Amino acid sequence: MSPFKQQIRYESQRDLRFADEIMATPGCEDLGGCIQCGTCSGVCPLSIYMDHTPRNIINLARAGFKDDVLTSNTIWLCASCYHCTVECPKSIKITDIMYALKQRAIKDGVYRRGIPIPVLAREFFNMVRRNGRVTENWLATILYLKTDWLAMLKMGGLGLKLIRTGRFSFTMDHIEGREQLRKLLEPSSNNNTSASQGAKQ
Amino acid sequence: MSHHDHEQKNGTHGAEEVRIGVYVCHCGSNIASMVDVEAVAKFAKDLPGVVLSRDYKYMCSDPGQELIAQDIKEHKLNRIVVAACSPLLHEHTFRNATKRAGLNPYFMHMVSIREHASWVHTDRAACTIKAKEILHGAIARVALHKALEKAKVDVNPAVLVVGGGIAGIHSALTLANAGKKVYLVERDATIGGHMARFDKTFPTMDCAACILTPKMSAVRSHPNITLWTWSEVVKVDGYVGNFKVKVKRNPRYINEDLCVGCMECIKACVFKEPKFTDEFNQGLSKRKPVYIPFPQAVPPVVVVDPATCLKLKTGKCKQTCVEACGERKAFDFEQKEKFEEIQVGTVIVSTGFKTVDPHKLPLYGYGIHPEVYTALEIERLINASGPTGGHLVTKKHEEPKSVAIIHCVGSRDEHTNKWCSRVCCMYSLKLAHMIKAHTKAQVYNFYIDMRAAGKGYEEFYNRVLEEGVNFVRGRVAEVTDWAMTPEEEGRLVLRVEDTLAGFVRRIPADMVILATGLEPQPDAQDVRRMFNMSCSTEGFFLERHPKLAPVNTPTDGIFLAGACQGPKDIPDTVAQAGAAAAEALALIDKGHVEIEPNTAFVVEEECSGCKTCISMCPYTAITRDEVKKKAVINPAMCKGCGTCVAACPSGSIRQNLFEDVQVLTEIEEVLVRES
Amino acid sequence: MRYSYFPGCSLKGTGKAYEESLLPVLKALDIEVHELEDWNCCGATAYMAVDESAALKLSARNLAIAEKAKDEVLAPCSACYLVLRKTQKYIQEYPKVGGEVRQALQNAGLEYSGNVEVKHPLDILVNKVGLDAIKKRVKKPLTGLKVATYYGCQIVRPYSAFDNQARPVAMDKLMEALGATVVHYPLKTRCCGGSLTGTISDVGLRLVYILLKEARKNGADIITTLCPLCQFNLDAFQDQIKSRYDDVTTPVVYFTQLMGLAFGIPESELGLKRNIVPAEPALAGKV
Amino acid sequence: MNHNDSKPQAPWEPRILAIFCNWCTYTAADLAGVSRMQYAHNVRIVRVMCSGRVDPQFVLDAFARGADGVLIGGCHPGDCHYIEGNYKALRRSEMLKRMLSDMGIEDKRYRLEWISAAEGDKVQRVINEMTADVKALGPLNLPGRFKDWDKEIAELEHALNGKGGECCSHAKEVSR
Repeated sequence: MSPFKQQIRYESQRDLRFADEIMATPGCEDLGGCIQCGTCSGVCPLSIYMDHTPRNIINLARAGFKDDVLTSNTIWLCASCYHCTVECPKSIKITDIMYALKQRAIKDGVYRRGIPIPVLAREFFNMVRRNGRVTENWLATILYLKTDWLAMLKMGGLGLKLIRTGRFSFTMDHIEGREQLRKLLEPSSNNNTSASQGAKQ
Repeated sequence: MSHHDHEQKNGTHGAEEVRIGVYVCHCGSNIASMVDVEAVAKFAKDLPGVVLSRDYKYMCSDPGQELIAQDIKEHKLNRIVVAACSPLLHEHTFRNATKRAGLNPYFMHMVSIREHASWVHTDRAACTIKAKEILHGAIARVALHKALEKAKVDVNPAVLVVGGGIAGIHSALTLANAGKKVYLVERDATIGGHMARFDKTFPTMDCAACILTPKMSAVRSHPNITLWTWSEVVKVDGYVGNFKVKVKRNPRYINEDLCVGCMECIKACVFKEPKFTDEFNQGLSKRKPVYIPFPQAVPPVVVVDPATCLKLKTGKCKQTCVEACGERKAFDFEQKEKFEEIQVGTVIVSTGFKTVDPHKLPLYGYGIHPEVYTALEIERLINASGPTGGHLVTKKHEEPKSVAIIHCVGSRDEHTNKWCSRVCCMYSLKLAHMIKAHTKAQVYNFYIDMRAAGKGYEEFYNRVLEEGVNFVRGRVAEVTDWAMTPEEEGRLVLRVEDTLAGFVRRIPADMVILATGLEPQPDAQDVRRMFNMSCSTEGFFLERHPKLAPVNTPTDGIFLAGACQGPKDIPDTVAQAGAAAAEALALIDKGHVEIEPNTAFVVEEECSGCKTCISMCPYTAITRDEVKKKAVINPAMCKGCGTCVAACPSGSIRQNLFEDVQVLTEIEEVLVRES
Repeated sequence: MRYSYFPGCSLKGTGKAYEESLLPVLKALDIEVHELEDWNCCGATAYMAVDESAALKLSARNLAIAEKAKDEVLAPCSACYLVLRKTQKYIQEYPKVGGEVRQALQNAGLEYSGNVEVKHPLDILVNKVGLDAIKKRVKKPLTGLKVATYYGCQIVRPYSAFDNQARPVAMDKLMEALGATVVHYPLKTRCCGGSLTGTISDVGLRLVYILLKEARKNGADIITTLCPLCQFNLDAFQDQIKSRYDDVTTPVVYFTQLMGLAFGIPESELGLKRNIVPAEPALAGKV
Repeated sequence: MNHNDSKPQAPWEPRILAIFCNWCTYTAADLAGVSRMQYAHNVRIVRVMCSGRVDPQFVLDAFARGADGVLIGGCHPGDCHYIEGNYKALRRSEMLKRMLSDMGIEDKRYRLEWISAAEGDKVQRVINEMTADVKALGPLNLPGRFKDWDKEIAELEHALNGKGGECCSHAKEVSR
């Protein structure tokens, strides 16, 4: 592959509805007011690993460069520590915007391959939807089975330690009101299904 | 005009036939689009007293006004009703038109069918009905109007200037040079304000003291200026042209006329070493209980701080200061606060600003990390007459290798102040330039947007760029003492996104300077009330109109100058101070102002002398004639609020233009439902 | 004082020790707790990432149950604490969200009218019980124990109101009340990376390494925390960190475990054995 | 007396009288206009210089003349252009409220609001709220029962600053 990657963007690459769609999510309404000061990136402990800094993600999302945003690793590296949200001088809830972008990436099934986090999120989601609770080590196991066998082995030692210290649960925990939970989550299930669509890809 | 006199005599519209002319304005399509103006005009025709009723495209235009004048002459109209925009906008226009046609202007009544109807409704039918009803009220009301004359009051040529910063100093000198008497009142012990603390001024870099101190001493020596420092305005009564002002003069325990500013007393003070916080130097140095804010202070008179002076605190002190003063006998420990009552015709408010308290931004660590400073502190540190004699050194007395200047501290930030403080970019550039000149340090400017809008400002920015100052476009996220690399050890570390590069940087610094923004004085609200002004949402004093009346306030005769109206640099402040002085001069040289005649008056025969009204009046305009046992209202003092009218049990107090009968008639007629 | 106790999944799994130490400490201070009946997972961060409205409904179920119980909710896990409070805020501030959630609850035969207080134990202990009452209860002061107080992110931001967001002090004051010495620790509220240790370990472990290193550099014998995920991340990967970077071995315990020790509750009853990096050496002699 | 039993047929629109002070609320109403803030067309605004000028007689007369609601607008406490006129208005208003409820006029029909010159949006909000409230209450229709009222008003007038006789005669005078 050529070492020279074209960096230009054409207007045709913009999705002019994208910003509005994101801003329709509760918590994301202020996306448009960003003054690009970079405080979010500055406080973020993970920005140094991101291909686009949080500030730039806001900038790209606002401009409608959907593909750049949804395929970035930024949204998946966000660990929801809310530091950007509390420090933003325009009170933009950046963490919520990151959530909205994650949801969208899963919905459209366009997230980066090789990043297990979307898979984790989905498995977590499904486990809780079924059982009402998560059992961490089971979740981890499932995750590794679905993503990275090697990691599984690397973490093997840890598993044993957890067993030794009694922090490993052999049974999967669940709530009594599972039926109630189903009813609770049923009605607006369109997004849920979209999640599993994401899974199919 | 004979019928006017006749009218005035028998009070209401009694004798002569009422002949009303009605004018409904289209205001282009502003009104016509939502109100069927023809229908409204037609409806008015049939109302009692209406002789003619017209609709017209633009009533406020010359032909529109001419139309009224013509009709008054041709149709012998003696009442005019205009239904158009808000009376607050064009009432005077149509009163003048009426007057020009020889009819008393107060026979014109105006109602708004634009702001209060066409602009706020979408149902044309309902809006048209509303317009008719509003008009109906006006027509019924105008029939009861009387001829009134504006009272003329002389304007006292003396001017009060509140606040002795560069704005107050400049207005005071401008007025005094025009031969007007000026009272300049300053809360601090010296005039000069913030500017006196600066070392240099951007973009020309001429020294602040060199520009300011000559003006300060000019104030001191000017025969037309009475300077009261260490004093505050505490009460303002009266109205444009005739304000009565009460000034509180705090005791400085020194007789100003006897002190020559030799400062012997300071040397002689029983405190051998200065040990109290020096406010002028932002607490970076110490002073004694008897002190002078800075060497060129005006007046050059010491002041004694009662909180720290042994004599004043304990009564027990050798009073070596008094000995040192000797024959001059300037000390007076018995001094009490005293009050001065002055009469002025106009007031210029130039009370200035305060800088944001950086404690409000914890991530910058002000007050936690000793090497974090405010820009004002640096102004003192870098000033030859400052605590370090102009040497920029850390608290450990070392020259910094790296200095970081953070812009927008407490500006453009919803957690503190939303607005841009306008001066920070430029003074940060100034400081960067000076630090370059004073030290070998690497200097960084961290900015969100560089705002160098002003004559010679962009050029100055370029100059500083070329001097090799580092510019990083990004708002610093945190200032910590958390070192990750050897070079960071023992220093402050700034974490910031270089937004132009698109990555995060860690930058070690030995000194961090916070370019704190400008905000209203903490007591701005009290001052606002005292002078009957308004504030804009952020708390700065509100000008009457940003473009048409930028230095006026809603209260006639009170003007604004400087940063109390909004963040401003020195050139803009001085320009505005000149404008405020000019506005005051315009009033003074005209010599008089006209007072709206909507004042209250007593109908003697009906007054029972019960005194209810006297306590009602906020302006003490009402007294009781003890001989006649009746209330008497001084029309010059009455501002026409009508509170006494509403309170009078016998209904014997009336308010011109707002008599009960007029208001009640309007109320009843607007309530009559039209179809 | 009486509270509905919302353990959350972690305190029943990898964070058992938190529960094991929290309950006796509360008991010692006469604080009565009842585990919330059939509580469900709060949804944590992962749920939000998939479906916001589902996430809010999920955690609203807990609020509805709590409202029936009529007690304030005690949520020791930072994630639970944040999510529950966030849910309350959004139900209240966004009519549309509120409507959807209430509808969903109705379908499930539940209702929530917004009368629930969600509190963190640290808040209760420092601001309600008070440091003096705690001091009185101390039998074995932790004299000489150098502690780095690590708050993590979600307990101070953004919906918590009981401490300074930029520089929290509640746990510092508490530790001093127990007789311990709090070391300077500028990374108090820096995120530990959450699930990244498991998903993108290059990044996750680096974050944890930085936190441990700084604590050690400032002379901490031990790190105390109040979040099960923080504890897990800082405790469980130290050997991997050792092999990747360098040896920054430092035991990490829950603040409730140190309280228990100071209160004279036997070590065995405070879940200290569950530490992967044993705390005993650091505590030896001091307790 | 319950007016709601005589619920009006379809297009009844309440009629609300507003008396606004010149400096704050009237200016705010202008601002609402300039900002094109749409609100219910049921209000008729009468201008006075200060809310302190509002004589309770104005309010009573408005109701007597067919107003279904009366709204008074003045500057915020402390901001009165005439220093304290709005406090006077507030005092009278409290007394007036008691009187109105004695007359069986629901308290939602009378409202005193502080609206500063900058609060155009508040003018819009208050007028819309009040219109909705009064709509819900139905017509007051005092003129219809004016005769029964005349007596009562006279009595109430009396209670009011002992104004008594003059006011009634005066009320007649203006209702020529």
